[in-house]
Amino acid sequence: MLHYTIRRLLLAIPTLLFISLVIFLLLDLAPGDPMASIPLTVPPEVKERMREALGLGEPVHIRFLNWLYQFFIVEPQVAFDHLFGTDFSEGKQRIISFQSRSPVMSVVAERMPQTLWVVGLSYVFATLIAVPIGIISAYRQYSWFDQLGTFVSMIGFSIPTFFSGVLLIVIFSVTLGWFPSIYDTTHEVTDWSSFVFQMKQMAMPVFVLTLYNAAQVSRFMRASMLDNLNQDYVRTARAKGMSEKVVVLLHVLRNSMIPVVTVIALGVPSIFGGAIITEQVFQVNGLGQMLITAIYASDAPMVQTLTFIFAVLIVLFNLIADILYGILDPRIRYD
Amino acid sequence: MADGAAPVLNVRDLKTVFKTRSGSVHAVNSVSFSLKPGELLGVVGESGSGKSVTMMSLIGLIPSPPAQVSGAGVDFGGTDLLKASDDELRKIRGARIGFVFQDPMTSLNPVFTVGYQIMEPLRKHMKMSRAQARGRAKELLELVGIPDAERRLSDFPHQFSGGMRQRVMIAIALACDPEVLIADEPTTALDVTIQAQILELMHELRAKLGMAVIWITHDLGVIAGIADRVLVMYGGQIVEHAPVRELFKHPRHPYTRALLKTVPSVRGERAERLEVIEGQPPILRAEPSSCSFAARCPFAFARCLSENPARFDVGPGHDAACFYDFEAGAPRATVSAAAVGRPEFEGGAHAG
Amino acid sequence: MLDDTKSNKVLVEVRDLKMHFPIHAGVLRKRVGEVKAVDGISFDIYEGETLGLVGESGCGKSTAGRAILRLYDITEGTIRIDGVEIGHTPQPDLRKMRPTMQMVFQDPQASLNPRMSVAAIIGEPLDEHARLSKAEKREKVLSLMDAVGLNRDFANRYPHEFSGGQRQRIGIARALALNPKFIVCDEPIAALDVSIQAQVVNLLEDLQEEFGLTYLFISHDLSMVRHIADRVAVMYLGRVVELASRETLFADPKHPYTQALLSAVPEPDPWLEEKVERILLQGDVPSPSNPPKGCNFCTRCPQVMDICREIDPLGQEIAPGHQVTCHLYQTT
Amino acid sequence: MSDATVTTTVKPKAPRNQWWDVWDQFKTHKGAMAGLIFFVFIVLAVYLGPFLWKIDPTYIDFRARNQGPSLAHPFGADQLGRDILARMLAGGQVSISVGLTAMILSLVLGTFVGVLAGYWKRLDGMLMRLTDLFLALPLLPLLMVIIMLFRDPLRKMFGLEAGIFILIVFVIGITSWMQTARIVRGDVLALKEREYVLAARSIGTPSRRVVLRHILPNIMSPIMVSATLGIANAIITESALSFLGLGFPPDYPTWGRLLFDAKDMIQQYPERVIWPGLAISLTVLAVNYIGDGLRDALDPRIRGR
Amino acid sequence: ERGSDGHVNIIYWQAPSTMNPYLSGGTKELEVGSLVLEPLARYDAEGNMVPFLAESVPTVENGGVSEDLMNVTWKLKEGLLWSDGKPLTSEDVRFTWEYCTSEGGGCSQSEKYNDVTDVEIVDDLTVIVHFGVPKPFPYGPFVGNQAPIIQKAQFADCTGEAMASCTDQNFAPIGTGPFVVDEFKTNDVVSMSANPNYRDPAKPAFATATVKGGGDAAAAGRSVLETGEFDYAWNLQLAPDVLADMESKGKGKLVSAFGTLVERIMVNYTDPDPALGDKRATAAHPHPILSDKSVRQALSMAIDRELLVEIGYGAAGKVTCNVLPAPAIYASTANDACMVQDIEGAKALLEADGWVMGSDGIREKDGKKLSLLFQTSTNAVRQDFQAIIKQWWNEIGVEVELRNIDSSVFFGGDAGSPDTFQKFFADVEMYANNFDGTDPEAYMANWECKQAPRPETQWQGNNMPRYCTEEYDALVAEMAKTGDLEKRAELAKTMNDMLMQDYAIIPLVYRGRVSAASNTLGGVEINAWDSELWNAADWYRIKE
Ligand SMILES: Nc1ncnc2c1ncn2[C@@H]1O[C@H](COP(=O)(O)OP(=O)(O)OP(=O)(O)O)[C@@H](O)[C@H]1O
Ligand SMILES: Nc1ncnc2c1ncn2[C@@H]1O[C@H](COP(=O)(O)OP(=O)(O)OP(=O)(O)O)[C@@H](O)[C@H]1O
Ligand SMILES: [Mg+2]
Ligand SMILES: [Mg+2]
Ligand code: NI
Repeated sequence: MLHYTIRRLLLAIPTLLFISLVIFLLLDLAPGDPMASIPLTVPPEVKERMREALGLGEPVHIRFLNWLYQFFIVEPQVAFDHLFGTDFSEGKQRIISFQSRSPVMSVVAERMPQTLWVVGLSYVFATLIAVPIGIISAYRQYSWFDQLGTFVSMIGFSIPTFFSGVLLIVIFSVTLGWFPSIYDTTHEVTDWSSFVFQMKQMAMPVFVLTLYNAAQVSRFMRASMLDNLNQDYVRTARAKGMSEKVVVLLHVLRNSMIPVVTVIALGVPSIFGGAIITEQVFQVNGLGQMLITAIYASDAPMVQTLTFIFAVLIVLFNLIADILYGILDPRIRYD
Repeated sequence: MADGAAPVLNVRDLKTVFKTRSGSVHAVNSVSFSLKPGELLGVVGESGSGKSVTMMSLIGLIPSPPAQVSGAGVDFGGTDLLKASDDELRKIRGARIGFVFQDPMTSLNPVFTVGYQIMEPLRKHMKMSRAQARGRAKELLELVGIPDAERRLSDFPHQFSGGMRQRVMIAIALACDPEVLIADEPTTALDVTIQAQILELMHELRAKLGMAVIWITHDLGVIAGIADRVLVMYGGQIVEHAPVRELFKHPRHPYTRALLKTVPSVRGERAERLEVIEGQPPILRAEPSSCSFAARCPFAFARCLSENPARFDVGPGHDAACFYDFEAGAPRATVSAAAVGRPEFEGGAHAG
Repeated sequence: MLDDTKSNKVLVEVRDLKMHFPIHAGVLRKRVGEVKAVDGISFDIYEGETLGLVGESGCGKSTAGRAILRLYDITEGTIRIDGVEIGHTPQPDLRKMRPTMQMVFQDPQASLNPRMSVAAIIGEPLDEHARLSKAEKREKVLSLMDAVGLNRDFANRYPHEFSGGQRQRIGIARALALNPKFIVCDEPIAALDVSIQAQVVNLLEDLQEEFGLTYLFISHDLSMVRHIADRVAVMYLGRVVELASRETLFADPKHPYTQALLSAVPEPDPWLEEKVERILLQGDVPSPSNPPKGCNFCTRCPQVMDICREIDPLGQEIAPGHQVTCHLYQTT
Repeated sequence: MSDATVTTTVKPKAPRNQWWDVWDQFKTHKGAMAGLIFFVFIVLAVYLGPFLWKIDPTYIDFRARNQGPSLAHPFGADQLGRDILARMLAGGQVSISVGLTAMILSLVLGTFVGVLAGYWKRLDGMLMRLTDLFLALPLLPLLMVIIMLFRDPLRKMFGLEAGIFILIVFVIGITSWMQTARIVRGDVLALKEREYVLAARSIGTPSRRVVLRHILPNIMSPIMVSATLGIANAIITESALSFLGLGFPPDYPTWGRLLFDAKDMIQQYPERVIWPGLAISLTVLAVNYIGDGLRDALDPRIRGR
Repeated sequence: ERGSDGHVNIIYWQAPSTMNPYLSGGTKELEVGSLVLEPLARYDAEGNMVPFLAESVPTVENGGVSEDLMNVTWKLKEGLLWSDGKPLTSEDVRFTWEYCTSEGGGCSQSEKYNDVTDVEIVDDLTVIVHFGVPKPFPYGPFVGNQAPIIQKAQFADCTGEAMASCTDQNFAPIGTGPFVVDEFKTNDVVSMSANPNYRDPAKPAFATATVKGGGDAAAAGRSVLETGEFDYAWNLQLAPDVLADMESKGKGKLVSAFGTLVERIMVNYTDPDPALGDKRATAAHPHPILSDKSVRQALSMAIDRELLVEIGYGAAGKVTCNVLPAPAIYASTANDACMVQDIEGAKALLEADGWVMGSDGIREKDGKKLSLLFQTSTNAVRQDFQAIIKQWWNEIGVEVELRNIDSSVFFGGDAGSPDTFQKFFADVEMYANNFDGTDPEAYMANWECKQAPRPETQWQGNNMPRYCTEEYDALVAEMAKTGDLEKRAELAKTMNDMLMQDYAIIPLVYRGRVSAASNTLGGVEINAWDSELWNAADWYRIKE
């Protein structure tokens, strides 16, 4: 297993380098200009000078190598300095966003909390809801509960969040006034009432995302449970006199979770990628919103760095999913 | 051994019907038999004849729906298993009746260690502590002949060979010293050399623990070596019942006779050509109104097609559900003999 | 089966066949060892005869069968079928050899594509190798179904609609479609019910008689092998330990493993059964990736000698047509 | 299924077209039939509807602006006075054609990659890394690049609408195949070890035909699931594309676009959101049930029951 | 009293990415920055200049501007303090100029300091700005929200290439305005509190303020007008009926103001045919159809501007026939005929010019079809306009294909993209433009010949129609030399009329800004000439 992990990690390096190159070239090729949001009243020469100040005058390969250096050498040094108070990164150029002229990584760090709170929590909820729903749907296959589950998850898939989100706002914020329509990212939880407020402002975005994710996970859970409920070892467990609860929730569930856990693990990178549309609708302004504004603003360093981090997570969680599979299922042995 | 003692298990008129989308399947039809303490009852019959369903029905292991189990009663030590609540059944399963399933490859849960799976019934039924259960599990593994038991407790099923897994299954079934062990084709998936080991083990254990065993198989060779009495099933019914030697010597049902002929042997005479039973087994769409073997039976006559034969006494402890009297070499007289569902058959020489 | 179908012409000649599956491990997936599934076996099969191949599960019977048909790329050795050496022919070139050699598989359910109708399954080899019109093809398929005793009306059915015996007939019809000379039957009856086993075995015998087929009959059911085979090879851990004619082998097994194997077969006769002397083997089969030093069987052999743990015995002909690989009979 | 059912009635001799069996089985699936009827209804409505309901979907009638449902405009009129019924019909044509073709393209692509990766071990690592790459690529810039590079050439070759149609279908297809590829690969890995694949090889069937004949038909079920999800995805993505100006011209109605345009007026004119929303959801639901039914019907093991 | 009114909540649906107006010229950054940084003088809501940090606005009359128009003297108010307590001095003013013009910094407002040769420090409170050429309108440097004063002490190390890496400074500049930045989350939210050293001890009334960003205009409007979560929402470009409906909820009101922004259609004088390769859309090939003036005129005549205003902007739009609609002294009335739609007239005009109706309803002349590609940026109102205009043009026999392009591409200067508005690879395109402050000189110079984007200039330049006449160029040159306001107005009007009567530009709507303020927010005075938040110091909470 260790060998396997090391081998996969080593293999990941060229893969990721290649991915980063492709992303870089893609962004370079993409139309769009970081100066697009500058008013038309600013003359073109000035814009040209601004562009040069961003380093866009350099040839592509220099910019790419520069980015690689900054991402793999400078940024880790900065993080190290930050942790241990050293000063290795002194005077070195970090990756700077075109839009805000601030280091990309510090923006990422700033956005992390709300992304994790909203997108991450909804993912956790989705999993927590989807698993029991999947279990019940499978255990009572073709019952009304199961049928309803199918229907709701199909609806969950097919209605875009830009629509369901707005609908929720209109109902719960405008008409009923229960929840705020705009997420306050500066809010800090200090006491009970601020906690209640935090819950309120999270309610709608978390709900929308939970519905969407839960729909998928519950489908997988159901299928996997159905596969396992008919296995011979279930009968063995019953023959041992185990109660139904133990049989379903211990024996069957543990086996059914193997594929589902990998599905869940593979979905984790998307948390960090943010839920772009939902974040926008509720103004959560997490990583997803940042990515989309960066794309619209042609903020190449930001997009490059974010998508690369995302790629790292994808590769990493693919690996984690595979390893988890091996750990959860003792039959699978890598090497 | 134990002749005349009160039976530990007495099954009367057991029926199991599967309600499926395309109609019902009458898998078990009025099966009655009894099991005495310490004896080994062999059950043979073609694939699909209802052997497994019968045994699983009696202790409520058949999923319902689609199955519906009914009957006059399954008496186990004073409890009627058919009327028992789920909780009562759970107290009996694993504790007083052990079950070994056909396929050792899939009957163990792949994600739990073997030790855990053996300890599970111990902790539940015998309320043992973890340490006690572990000690007992180790004993059990040693009992079924797995070397280095202590270490192997923490192995997973896939780390065992097929024969060892089947031994683990047996260890689980034996964990709580059951009164009855039901073994559903426990050696079918195994090699002959391993099968021989397990049969040997069974012999020793029965001598040591003195429990009653129901042994399902379709291998007549195994039956010959191990059973005291034999039930032959066909089409969801018991078509013949006899002490083992009696059965081999005087098979009184055409199916049994055909079955005995089809099996080649490594030691006896080598037949130039194997006997076959022509035709197909019946589809059990409804309760049988005729002899289910009639379509394939060389002795069949008109009555066979209009009436389902009851089990006629044909000898001491020997009965067969056939209208043809092989002793006489002619169809039976119209008197229908012993009613189906007789509680008790006497006799039963044993081969051990 | 009639003895006169036998001839002295060797149809299949296997020499020193080795099939090792590599095991890779480590960070760089280096090859660290191999599963010696088949480790140097040699035998001949005469035209029109049936060679039985028996042995414990996992001893390499299936691998041997598949390797002979070149479903694997073999590690070493030569295979000559009908005079053509195919041991190292590349796969695409083998295609035109395929009609001569066919296979019947162990599990009739698993070896039939559940989504193809019977006609399509039996017709597949014809699609691949014969140029027939639609009508000709259909006629051929139907006649094959007749040959294996399947009702013509079943042509449009799907495998799951058949009983195990019937499914195995489909598999046999598929193997027969191209008029092969040599068929490897890889445990064709293991998955079947006893009463159906007999049907299939009879069918195989009838077909052998009718078409002059040659079989390699792999099985671990010794009683069936005794019934069908002319000669029998016993395998243990990738090696052939004994090879003899049926009568010799069953009457007078020489190798301790053969003896144990035969004694373990249960007897469907309580009186005989009581008299059988069982040789109970202890322990499990060693792993083929790490076979013991010396004789493969030395770890379980009841008659093990010191030499067995040191030196690998060679195959020897102790009587005409009776080969044994055991130090007990080593004469040199 | 056990041996027991074998001696049921013997079927008529004439070799009946297999598709009739499929259809017979399909008919027994209630959800699938309902889905099919609805889907056929929608398709007929959007393709034949414009012949009956002759209002031009882009015709602006200022007097009808923001009108509610009336005889002249059964679904009402939008903020420019265009007839919503006509727009729904025209939009449906685009959405359904785009949804179907893009879904098919993505399925074909995903299945192709998945089969290659699963069946040929040598290609596996490379193709799966490619899949990772596509998963990681930022979609929007990718779309912009594709559209920038290919819009004009395609337009020239196929004309305005066909060109953009091809482009959109291509774009959606190329960015949504990864999921299918992974699922298919997993299944192929398992399937290729099946004995019937070995049997086919022993006959001498070349790999290409082994894949076509034995592997593909047996991965129908995951493909069907991907198909239903794919169609929803394609309809929604198309709307996002045209909203970004990357798709059809702005006056060209599609369901997704109608939904998007109307979402700001959800309070004032809720019906304008409901129509396209309902149309998309019901179509997806219908396709889902059809997929379910088809999967069952194509599986002879279930068909026999 | 300062800080007595608690908290004010402002929403900018386009979130500010920095607080330093010299690093981003975007409206959102400039406006939010104006809460902290202040210039010497600003424009008020009427477009008049009012002194902020300066004692008074220097003019020729009061001697602040030299007669030769070459230098301007500014005097700072006395006793001004930065929010950190340091005094504001002429050093800071001079530094601001140095900062923006330092080499390699890419200052986005450097054009404001064009022709400044020196900023001379006379004493602590007096500076003289020297120009290299006579400046008839010398209010570029240090005036308006694009050119506020920054603190030398804070930014001293941030000039030139270091400009970008001074993140802390850029995110929390020390200023003289009513608020101080407490926390800046880029593209998300700015938290501010009252400046303790603000010059008016009673202001600002609010103790704290947040500016939230993100989402879209509809959500922003909703949060002020419908749920009342926010006090002020900026730039609500939404359909008029949606806005009206929101306003009717009674939580807030819409406020609007008109600057110089005109939504217009640019007519391409050059041929955008892709077959022309790199001569595409350059003066080398005149446009096959649109070179014909009667076609351009017919296109303009077919448009009902009144209706466009009603559908797209409501109270935030006015019909206009000029590309230079304001200030009042520059507004021409010579072209008002366009106010009324004249479809029949347009048809007749085309007919007369030989464009005959083909069988497919499209006019033709000499085998050329009257068929146009009409592009604009992606934006709901623009797409509605496209659809409507298409219909009108269809009526007069013009075939129209529509295309919308994402604004980051359309307005970006990426020379690699074919879809920028400068490249103009289409026949007509629609967008809005305005000019800074109140002086139109630079704006009107946009349509000089040399301003035409072409490959040699990397497609930069503001003359999208590629309009090119000697007369026009001469007028531009003349205006650069004229100091007298009356004469300047005359020249500007002439130029405007020339463009209009050549139909090089088809003006559609004179657009105002619309924002929404909560009913409880007092003191809001929306300003189209400067930052909308220009008087945030005067805002207060209305108590019920
Ligand atoms: N869940 C079920 N639904 C419908 N029919 C069933 C079900 N389970 C079993 N049957 C049917 O019940 C009959 C008896 O099955 P059973 O498994 O008892 O046979 P068996 O004698 O144990 O055969 P084998 O030797 O193959 O194990 C068969 O015809 C089978 O098809
Ligand atoms: N593709 C493979 N890769 C690695 N090892 C293999 C492979 N195929 C078979 N083996 C190993 O080779 C050995 C022989 O296998 P084989 O299937 O030939 O046995 P067998 O005699 O046919 O057994 P059975 O009676 O169970 O069918 C086994 O240990 C098996 O694990
Ligand atoms: Mg069974
Ligand atoms: Mg095998
Ligand atoms: Ni006894």
